[in-house]
Amino acid sequence: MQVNENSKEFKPLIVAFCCNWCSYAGADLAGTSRLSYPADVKIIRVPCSCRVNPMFILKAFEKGADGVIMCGCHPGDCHYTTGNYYARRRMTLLFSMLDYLGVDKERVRVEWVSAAEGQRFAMVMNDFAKKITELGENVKLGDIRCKK
Amino acid sequence: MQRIGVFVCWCGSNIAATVDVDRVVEAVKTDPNVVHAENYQYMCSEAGQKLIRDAITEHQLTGIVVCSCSPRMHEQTFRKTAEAAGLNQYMVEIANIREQCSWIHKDKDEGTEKAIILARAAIAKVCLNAPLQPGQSKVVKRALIIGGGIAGIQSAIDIADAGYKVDIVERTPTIGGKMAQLDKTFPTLDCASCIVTPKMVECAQHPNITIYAYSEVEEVKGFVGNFNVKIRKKARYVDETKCTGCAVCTEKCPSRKGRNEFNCGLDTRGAVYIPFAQAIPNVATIDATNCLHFKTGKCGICAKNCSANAIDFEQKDEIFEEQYGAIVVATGYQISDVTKFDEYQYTKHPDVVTSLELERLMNAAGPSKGVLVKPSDGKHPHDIVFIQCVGSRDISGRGKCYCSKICCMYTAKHAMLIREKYPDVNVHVFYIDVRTPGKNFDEFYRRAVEQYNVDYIKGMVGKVYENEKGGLTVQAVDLISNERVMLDTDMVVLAAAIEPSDGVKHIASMLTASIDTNNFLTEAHPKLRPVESPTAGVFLSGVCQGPKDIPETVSQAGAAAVKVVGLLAKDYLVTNPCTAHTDETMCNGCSSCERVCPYGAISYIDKEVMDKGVREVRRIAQVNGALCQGCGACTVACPSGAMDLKGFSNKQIMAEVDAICK
Amino acid sequence: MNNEKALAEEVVSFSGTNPRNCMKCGKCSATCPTFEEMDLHPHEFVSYLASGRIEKLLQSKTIYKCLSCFACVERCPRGVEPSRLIEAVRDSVVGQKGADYLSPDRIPERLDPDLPQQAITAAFRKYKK
Amino acid sequence: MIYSYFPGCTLKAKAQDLDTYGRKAAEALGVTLEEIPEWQCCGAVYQQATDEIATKLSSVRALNAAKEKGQPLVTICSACHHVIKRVNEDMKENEDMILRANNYLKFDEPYHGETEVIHYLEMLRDKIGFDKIKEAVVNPLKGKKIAAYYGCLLLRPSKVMQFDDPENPTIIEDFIKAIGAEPVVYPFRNECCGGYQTITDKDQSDRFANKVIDSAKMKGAEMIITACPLCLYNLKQNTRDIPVVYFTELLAEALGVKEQEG
Repeated sequence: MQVNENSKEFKPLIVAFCCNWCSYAGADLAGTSRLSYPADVKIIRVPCSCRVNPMFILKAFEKGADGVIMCGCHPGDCHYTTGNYYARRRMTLLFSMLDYLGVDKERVRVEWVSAAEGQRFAMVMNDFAKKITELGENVKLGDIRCKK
Repeated sequence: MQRIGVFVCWCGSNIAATVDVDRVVEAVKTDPNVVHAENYQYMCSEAGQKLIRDAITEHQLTGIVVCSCSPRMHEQTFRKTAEAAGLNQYMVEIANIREQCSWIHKDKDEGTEKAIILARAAIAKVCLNAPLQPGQSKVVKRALIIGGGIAGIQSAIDIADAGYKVDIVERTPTIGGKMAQLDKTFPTLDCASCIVTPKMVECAQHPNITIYAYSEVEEVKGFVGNFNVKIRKKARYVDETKCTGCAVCTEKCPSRKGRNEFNCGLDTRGAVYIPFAQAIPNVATIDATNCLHFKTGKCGICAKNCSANAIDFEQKDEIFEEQYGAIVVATGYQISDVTKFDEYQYTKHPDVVTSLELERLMNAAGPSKGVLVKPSDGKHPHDIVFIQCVGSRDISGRGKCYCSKICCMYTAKHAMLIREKYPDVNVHVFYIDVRTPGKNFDEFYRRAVEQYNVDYIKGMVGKVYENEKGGLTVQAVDLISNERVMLDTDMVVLAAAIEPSDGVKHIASMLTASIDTNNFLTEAHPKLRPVESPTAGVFLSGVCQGPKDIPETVSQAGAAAVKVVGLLAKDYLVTNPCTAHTDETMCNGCSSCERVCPYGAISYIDKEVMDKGVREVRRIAQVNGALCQGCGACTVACPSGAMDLKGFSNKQIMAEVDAICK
Repeated sequence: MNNEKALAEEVVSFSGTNPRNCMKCGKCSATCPTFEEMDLHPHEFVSYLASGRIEKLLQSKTIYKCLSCFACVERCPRGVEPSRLIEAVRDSVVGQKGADYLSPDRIPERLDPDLPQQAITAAFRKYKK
Repeated sequence: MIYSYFPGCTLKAKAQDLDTYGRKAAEALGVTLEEIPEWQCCGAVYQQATDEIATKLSSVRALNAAKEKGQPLVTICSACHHVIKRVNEDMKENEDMILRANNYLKFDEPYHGETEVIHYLEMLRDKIGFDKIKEAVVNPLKGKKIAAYYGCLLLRPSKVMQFDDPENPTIIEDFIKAIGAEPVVYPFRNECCGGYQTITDKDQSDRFANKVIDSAKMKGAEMIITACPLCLYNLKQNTRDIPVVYFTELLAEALGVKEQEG
């Protein structure tokens, strides 16, 4: 892992996938409650955490993201009943492959945030952004096909 | 090349104070797809919307991005705006620069930069949007009710009164359910039969209601508005159209060993029987396991005595199909297994009974003709102990983790009725907590204590055992005085936990309706959609959804009926176009998608496809747009990448990722 | 006071059970065959420990009256297993130096020629450090 | 059939009847019980505390010895059975215990609860079958009304012991039927006899024993049988008019091997 010399000024790039029904609404509530978290976090809305293909996460790393977080409804509360369980299993598989891909496991996180947990959303994002800032800039995942 | 318009909202100072809206406009203009960009104070106002409409026409926009508040707030508004200007409403994307930007950041530079990135992501996405048309599906104007207890009866009557056809499928020979077995109802103490049997008759006579008793749902296919249901009408060996319910056969039947289910097995019945005098339909049923004709080939006394010639030993189960627009689950409950709690000697001593058995013992139509007697010797009891929470609130694995809700009240009712009718009988109630929320409920319970001198003792009973006198001894502790209680008594009544009927799991899986760990059906939303299942077109009525008493059941049954009527009143249903779809050339028919779909929306067909000049028949996944709710589970499960989700396609999300990571 | 709480927590922790699962139904005491012999009863043990109190339990003679018959364990609707708590308190008492409830020199006077070995072994296991 | 056998200290001393009749009957039924070499006392009490380990090691040794022979481990004394069965459960589930016990004992191969622990009665029911026993009976104890006394250790906690329904057991009643006698079911058959208090509070254990005896007598029992030496002692101390014997003695009698030279 590269240690960034200017880690004080290092601004990580963080992609957050949020499910439409719980976490995205939780992010909205954090906004309505004016609970701040770093602007480094950019949210992509998906219908359900089970829509997040692990490929999306790898794509983000390939394009230069320093951290990716996926948020869904709490287990048992999925709008689509079982979506977050699928997501959880898929992410477990992804985690088992990250070492192999050369991505620090701590750069990927899965969190459950409900629509009522604005405070939790902000807390989770602050914590994750802090962690990623500590870890510094990520090694860009190269697309092997582009290399000569 | 798309022609995109970007509209940046100030939201007064809500956005404009932290985000430099002019800079955002300038920045997005550099995107080659963007042909127009502007900002305005309030985009959602009529003036703002007019701005958008005019720009769509003027610049022939093919898609728009509104940078404003959360899409949860105004996405619908701007979709309608686009539609009004002739642009497909799904060509609209929202960049959330208020809740997720201006409101949480203080630094204006930082806010502006983030807003630009969010806008770019939305532009990247909208460029890949495709016009979508909400679909339509036809609604069959007929409802199915599964279960003919008070919940099913009430839902049926309410739907039928609104003018729609209703079928009730009931697995036992008669409708009426548990309520028909009860003696009196709390807190008014009116006779259960007197209020439920007229409702049963109303069902039977209603021109819009058809009752299929002694029948079971065999298979459910289809979806909201158009369910296709197979129903098995079990052989009664009695021709329903001929039987007059005269009951002569039931009296003449020489086999008397059948367990009388209606009396909870406290007595026996003939092999041909009518469960009770007011049964609907009032026809006899032959139970083949006890019938001598079926066992030995001889007998046939019932047939000889039937003047209507209704006995038909050759009758077979009959399966038929019917279409329904909506299905109401009203499968009710059963008493949970108390044999697991044999420290109370239920399996060992006949004078230890459940509350439902006591109900039959006190009912005028019951095995003892309404005279309260001990089942062991038919003698009058002088002392009765009630034990509450048997199997409820139990996380040890033996019982149910939940509170069964109705036991506190019916126990108070039993105690009071006994004290009223037999003042010489001492009544003790062992309780953990007395839970009586409800109109006139606590007053009712207090009346049992204050007026009827029912002895309430706080503490669960530890053991019940037979004493030298042949009676029962109850070993407990009075937790208030912290003293041992050893009570000699004549009868022990267990307020056993209630649980969903045992067939409900099967029914839920046929309907793809979800159930919780206790087998109660799950509601679509615990507060706001309490009578709907998450599966569209399936509604919940009564205890199948959670423990409840009769008034609550009836209100919920009515609520479910209203939801059904609301659905059946529509000729067509509008379907969400953001659904999954298959790329036929890539699908290999592996069934991975079908397995993860919670709605049963995916099926397979053999279809001829043209792939790279080769024409061949393949097994291909097909998504039913009316059933698909657009969660996207299948898109990730698909190993070949054939499955995608409209409105949130792989390409769209990847484009967003690209735009953010640029 | 704080010491008491800390000790209570420690005892609960090595008892391997959680008194906070208790819903105060009293079935442990109701089912306990030794209820009348005890000064503090099984449900009180659960209640005391759940609220971080242990002083009185350490003085209680209940810890020597419990038969370890597991009736309370079997019948508790909440899986609290009160006998574990009573045993944990007893362990913490007899674990102290000089706190043995039973000493070897008191045995011979009680010895009956037919008494099975297991009774003696068990008594030492339970009541001696 | 060959099984490993853990007799325990009491069966070697004060409860020799339980042991000898058990072995004789087993032989008659075609079962060989191989005593585990150099077994040590199980400790008589299962210590429930989570940090307790020393008192459980002797059981682990016995369990491992059976594992090495690839045989199920049979017990007769209900205290031994209780302790060994529960320790075995710990050795399956409790990671900490597995680690510490194995570190200490240093077997060739770590022990992970592989051995099947069965009580002699379970062996009769599940391995031999009560039907087979019925066929092997030569002196059926016809008409004898016998009350089974289970006590606590065999049944509870049922989640671990898995012996029978803890509130409504039938195994000894089925055994009584198999040897041709008539079982008497009475309410106190699964309540504690207070045996453990016999050293520290004899009054109390006497009172409890009398409850059990009275309850059995009330239901017409002519004899009480048990699998526990301590229960037997305690019940015997408190009655003159009703015999209390080990179940193995009746089994040996029914099979006609009671008087045989061991």
